[in-house]
Amino acid sequence: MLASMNNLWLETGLNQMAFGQFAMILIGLLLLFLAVNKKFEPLLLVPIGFGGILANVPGAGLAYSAVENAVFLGGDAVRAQLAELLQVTNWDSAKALLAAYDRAAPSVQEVVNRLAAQAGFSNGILYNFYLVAIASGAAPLIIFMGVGAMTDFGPLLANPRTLFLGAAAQFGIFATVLGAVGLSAAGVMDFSIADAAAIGIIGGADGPTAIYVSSILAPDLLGAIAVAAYSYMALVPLIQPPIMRWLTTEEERKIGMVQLREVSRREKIVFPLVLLILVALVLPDAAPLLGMFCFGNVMRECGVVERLSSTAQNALINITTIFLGLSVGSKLASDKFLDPKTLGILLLGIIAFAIGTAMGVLMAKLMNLVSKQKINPLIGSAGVSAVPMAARVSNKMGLEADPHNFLLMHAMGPNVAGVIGSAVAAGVMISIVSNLG
Amino acid sequence: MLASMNNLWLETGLNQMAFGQFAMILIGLLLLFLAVNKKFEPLLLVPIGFGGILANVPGAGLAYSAVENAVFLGGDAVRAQLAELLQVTNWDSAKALLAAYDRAAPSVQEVVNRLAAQAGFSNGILYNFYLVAIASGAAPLIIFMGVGAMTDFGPLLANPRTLFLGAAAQFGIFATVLGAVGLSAAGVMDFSIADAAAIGIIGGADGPTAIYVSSILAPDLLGAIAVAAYSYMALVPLIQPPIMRWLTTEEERKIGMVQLREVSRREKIVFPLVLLILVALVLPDAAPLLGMFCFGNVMRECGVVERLSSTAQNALINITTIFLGLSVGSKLASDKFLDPKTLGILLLGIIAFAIGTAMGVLMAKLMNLVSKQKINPLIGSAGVSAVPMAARVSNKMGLEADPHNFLLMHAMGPNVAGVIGSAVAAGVMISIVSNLG
Amino acid sequence: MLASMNNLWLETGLNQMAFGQFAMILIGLLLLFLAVNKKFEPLLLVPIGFGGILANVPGAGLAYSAVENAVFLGGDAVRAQLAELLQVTNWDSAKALLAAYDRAAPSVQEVVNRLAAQAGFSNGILYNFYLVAIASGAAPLIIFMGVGAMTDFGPLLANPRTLFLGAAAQFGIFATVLGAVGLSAAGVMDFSIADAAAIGIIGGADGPTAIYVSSILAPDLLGAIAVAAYSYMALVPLIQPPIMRWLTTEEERKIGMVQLREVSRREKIVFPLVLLILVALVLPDAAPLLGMFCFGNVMRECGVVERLSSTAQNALINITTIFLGLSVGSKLASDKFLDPKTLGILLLGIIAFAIGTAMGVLMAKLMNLVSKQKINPLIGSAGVSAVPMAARVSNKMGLEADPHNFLLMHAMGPNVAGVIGSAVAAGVMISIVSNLG
Amino acid sequence: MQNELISQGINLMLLGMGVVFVFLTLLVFATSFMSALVMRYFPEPHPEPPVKAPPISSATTQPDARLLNILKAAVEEHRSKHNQR
Amino acid sequence: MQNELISQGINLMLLGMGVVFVFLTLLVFATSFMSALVMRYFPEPHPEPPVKAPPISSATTQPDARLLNILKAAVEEHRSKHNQR
Amino acid sequence: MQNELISQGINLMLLGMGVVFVFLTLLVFATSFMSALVMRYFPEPHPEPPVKAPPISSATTQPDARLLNILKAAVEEHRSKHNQR
Ligand code: NA
Ligand code: NA
Ligand code: NA
Repeated sequence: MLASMNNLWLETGLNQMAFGQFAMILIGLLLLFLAVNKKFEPLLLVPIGFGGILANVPGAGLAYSAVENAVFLGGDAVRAQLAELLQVTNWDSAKALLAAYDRAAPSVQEVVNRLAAQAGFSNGILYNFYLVAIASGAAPLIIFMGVGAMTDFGPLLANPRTLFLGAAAQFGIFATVLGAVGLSAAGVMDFSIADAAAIGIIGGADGPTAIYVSSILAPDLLGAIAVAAYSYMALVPLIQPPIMRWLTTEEERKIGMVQLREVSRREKIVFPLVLLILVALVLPDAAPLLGMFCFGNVMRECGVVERLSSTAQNALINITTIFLGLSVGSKLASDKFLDPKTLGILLLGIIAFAIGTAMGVLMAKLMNLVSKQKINPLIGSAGVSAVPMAARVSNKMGLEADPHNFLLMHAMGPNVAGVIGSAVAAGVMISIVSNLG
Repeated sequence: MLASMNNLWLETGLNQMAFGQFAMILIGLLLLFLAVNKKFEPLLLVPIGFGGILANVPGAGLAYSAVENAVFLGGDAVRAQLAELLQVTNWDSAKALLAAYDRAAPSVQEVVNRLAAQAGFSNGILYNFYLVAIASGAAPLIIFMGVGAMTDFGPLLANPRTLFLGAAAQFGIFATVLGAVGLSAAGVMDFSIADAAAIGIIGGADGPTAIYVSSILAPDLLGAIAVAAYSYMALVPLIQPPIMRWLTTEEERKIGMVQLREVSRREKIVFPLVLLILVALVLPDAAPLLGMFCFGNVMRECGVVERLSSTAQNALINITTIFLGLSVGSKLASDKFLDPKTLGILLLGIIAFAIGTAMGVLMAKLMNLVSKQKINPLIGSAGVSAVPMAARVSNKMGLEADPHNFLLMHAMGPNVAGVIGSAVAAGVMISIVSNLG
Repeated sequence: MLASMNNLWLETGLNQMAFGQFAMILIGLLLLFLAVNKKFEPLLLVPIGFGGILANVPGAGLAYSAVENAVFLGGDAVRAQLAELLQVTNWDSAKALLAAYDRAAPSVQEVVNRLAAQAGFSNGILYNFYLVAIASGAAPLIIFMGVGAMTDFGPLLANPRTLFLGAAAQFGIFATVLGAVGLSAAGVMDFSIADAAAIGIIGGADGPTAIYVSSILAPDLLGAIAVAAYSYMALVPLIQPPIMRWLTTEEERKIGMVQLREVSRREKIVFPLVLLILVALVLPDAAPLLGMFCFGNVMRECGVVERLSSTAQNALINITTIFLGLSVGSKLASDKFLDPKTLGILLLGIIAFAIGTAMGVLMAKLMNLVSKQKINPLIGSAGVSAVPMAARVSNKMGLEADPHNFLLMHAMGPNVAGVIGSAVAAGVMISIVSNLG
Repeated sequence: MQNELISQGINLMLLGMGVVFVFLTLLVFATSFMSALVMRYFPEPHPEPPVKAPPISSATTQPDARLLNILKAAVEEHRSKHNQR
Repeated sequence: MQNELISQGINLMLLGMGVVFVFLTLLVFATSFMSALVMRYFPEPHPEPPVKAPPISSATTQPDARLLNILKAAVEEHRSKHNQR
Repeated sequence: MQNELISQGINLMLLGMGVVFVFLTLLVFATSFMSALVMRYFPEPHPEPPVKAPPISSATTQPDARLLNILKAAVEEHRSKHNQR
């Protein structure tokens, strides 16, 4: 009885709570506060924040695999057995044991797994969610399909030139990659080229793309990258306006744009197929993201699978969002997140947004130099994606300059172009980095 | 041709149907009858009953793994090969073969699996559903999340003292544990301490909690435990009133309760977070259940993720319920269910309900002794959970005693407190038993 | 930099696109065109067509496993390592490597998998979808459950004799099996008996049944079989009328049928249970398909699980359809589909439909010879299933013969009988063929 | 080999059609028997109307009354969907 | 062995009920403290009505006005569900 | 090592931006070409109205007519969702 009580006490969170886990729970609460009170992308940040708290419940091991749980929570006997199997001498160090496990041959790993199961340890539920939702690649792609089913390419088709704005805004991604490797070269941080690429994608201002890329290139940084991406997307109305004001004159902001032509349903059906075929011909590494995106859009526009399109936009995307958010939260473990790298990621992320915004605006001004059909440069900033927030910012600033200057539909063109642009950038980076590795 | 006909005849159910499977099909039909005609928790008992019938279709092997199917349905050649691999001499005995498989080394198990696959055997579909829905722990937790999204903690927050009623009613759980070990010690049954704990949880009157606990502590008893839990929850209007009448006086039943104060939305948002943090500090083993429950409740109350909350309460919980029910039904195999243990479980289960009900009522009377703000003891019985049935029983009996005595909202406090209480009890039991094992 | 550019060029689809993949993309576009413009079963053919395009994006490997991707896309170093592990000398040949992998011992396979993962290759997303949705057997069964929840057995119960029409129409299945083995025996094609059985099931005119059977008996032919089944189901209004006209006289087509009696709710609840028990007694191999079908129908009719029935008919079946379609599309790889076998499948499939239609009509005429209650032979053709298209065809032709002759409800009887009939036929074939193999 | 394949095919056809017919014949009898049993011993107390028809009392004077009834039902269903546990 | 089982059972009961009571007691205090804190320092600006009650201004003259308000809300919710991103 | 990292970064940037621009430029041309093709050779028979506007015939006399049209559409959609196969 006393032994049992003692065991129970040893198991309470109070006894086990390391400072890091306590801090991470506070960070999870902060994310919930931002999501609920400040409306920071709540659909994602509520599950992510909550998942982050759950992942840091001390002694619960919800975010760990069975083997990790055996190493962290197992008694001396279990750890000694694990150490023997893994031929590790200092079995006090959880880190050493896990590193040895990662290096071990498949047959040894299987025996270790079996031992963990026999000792009563199993995968935490968040770990299982992560395996199914993110490690398989499924959840970001399913969400991208749903986003495709929600996207109207009409404004883009009415004015295809706005694709250039979506292209220019992706410079934020690549400049940030350079910034990250620069920090590494300067010895401030320790980012690999794959880390740098994953961090850069924050500048794509597109959540599923960022999660997809970092799950492939830098799974350890996934939590910080996703949090940065969604937070800055929520902060777009604060980040973008000063940059837009600084780079444009009052006259430019007043430029009126001609009414968009009406786009036929046939064009809307054919466009995602054209995009898909171009991807197939030119950039197969972007095929998962853009393929699912186009699939969703075809379901939306073709008019004969209303049932499927509606489910993709509602039940399916909602279910996937819940598990994606919890899974991202499972990566907010203290030893991963409470790292100087996270500060670097947050810093680089906001730079990426700023550069992307600026390049979008500057590209619009450049296009005005060479073309006689003028573009209001305020819609350039919408090229970072952050749909539909960035387009609304463009519209609001247009109305500030001239109360009759409605830019919303014009800004939707570069806005969805930015989604395509960052998916293309994601494909390029995955392709290049995996060839380097 | 004749050989084929003979094979086909050997495969027909009539030839293969053992008495046990026939009996289990009748039990499955009985469950369907109770669900459809008597409205016994139909959302669960229809899938469970149907799954039970499917699991007992002779020769179909829907509830068995590929290896079990090879052992049960394989010809002599297959069984001889299996016996050789597993070094079993009497390969006539399916039991001996499966026991040897369980003991075998992982590498041998893998070869056996491969052999079963080559011989054309695969996992039955119900077995696959069980693996994904229950063995992973996912389905009960997802349902608990949905229940959280459906739960209004308002009445509890307006009168937090009702949490004591929810605590007292959990005594049914632990008294039943003692009963089960008593039966074992007396030699009547053969329950381990883990079995006893899993049986006790029936007294929690909460389906997902019972399934979650028994899937961890006593998977073999899961079918009987789930059937008992849901059946007795449906029988609450029959089980509780006599006990409530017996333990209360007419005057006590007439006690009027003051109107509940209005609870602000902010309190409702913060409460699940307070609960979660308390779990994190004190009882990490309850974190999966209460964590998902609180997550659902936060989604409900925070007001910014209406889409996710609505999906958690509808499409997601419905889909999960279908597969959870079929998976539970897959555990109604005749060799597991047609066992004296099942009788013991049914007997102990109803005792658990009765004791929980009594303790809830008695706790209310005890609180009336020490506090001047009187509580109608009829709401104590709602502490067993069985939401919202038990609260309705309290209300009905209150109205019988005094036609103006509406207790429904007052009884909702202990009702949801009972859900928390049994999740806490589940955490304690999992923690203690896994340390004993 | 130049090396990177060169790598990127080597990776572009243009460089890698084989003729076969190009042709398959065109076929995918054709399927989309038929689905969208000609309304060919769009709910399935849109996802199948799109999946087929995605599966053939050159260099993306979306439909391949990690090992296949390593073999197809890996550099010389990776392939040399794989060849060494698999003890293959000519490692230029992807086919030889994959064949060696299939033959290898489990332990070797695991090392190969690990090597592929270390070299950065992972399962394509469509491959993962296929594993979860089809290889597990889950998706066709879940869809069948949903179809059960959408099926009204009223017309069948009002006139059970129409089950004979559903039986007769299954002759198309078995005649086609004979045709397939005939082609093989004649040396024109090379179909095994399992292939022949899977091809025959096209004549069942039931998508999920065809996919379920071919995933078990002939996974390589699944793509072609599913495409043929859904295409011909869409073509029912073209295929059936000439046959029906040819086999009936004007007088027969004018036969009026007596109003169907009203069927009570109780009969509708009990019928799926009767069907299930008959399956359990007589044909366990049909238990997965008919079990899930009956489960869906019980949920529909029992009236106490409206939530579950509605979800099974909407969110769940829609979600499953999306992934089933993409997964079927993943089997439209050029090396599998661009094969003379596909032509054989398409040819045999249409013969199966024609024979099934004819036999249904002839059976109705036979029944008129022996019974005094006349049946309009036009409803016999509905016995092929293809719900509800075939019943509508019967109705339309009835109205052509006599503008007051409404056959729709009468044709719904054989129509749903055809679903049962082809599920029974599927069970028989799986049972017989797996005993032969 | 080829002869074996053909004989397998013929086997499959005969056996398959046989089982399909036997099974569906059994089902005809079982269904008829079940229907007879239900109609004789368990008749439904009050056969429910095919669709919940709204009361069409003053339908002529207020042309929108029926529509409103339908709408009311729709709204109630909508609400119940959001309240149900 | 059997005595050990019983003592384990008693252990489990005492410890279990103990933890349940301690936990829920802590929760009572934490909840009361939280409610007090919220009510004192973070009162809600305008306590929202329990249900979105439609304005019942001219309800007597136009008996359908309330219903239409409800319907309007239902339709708007329906639309917003289909438009939201 | 660090120089290599930087050169990899520069590589990635140049190549990445290059591909993004080339790809989107190709897409601009492909899209424009596609639109021209569709508009010239496959014009839509009757360009569908942007939103299903209800007939606003007697809108002034009966102020609820439009609303009822919308509601009718909502109810019909609601039903069709429940009936579709
Ligand atoms: Na972007
Ligand atoms: Na409880
Ligand atoms: Na059929």
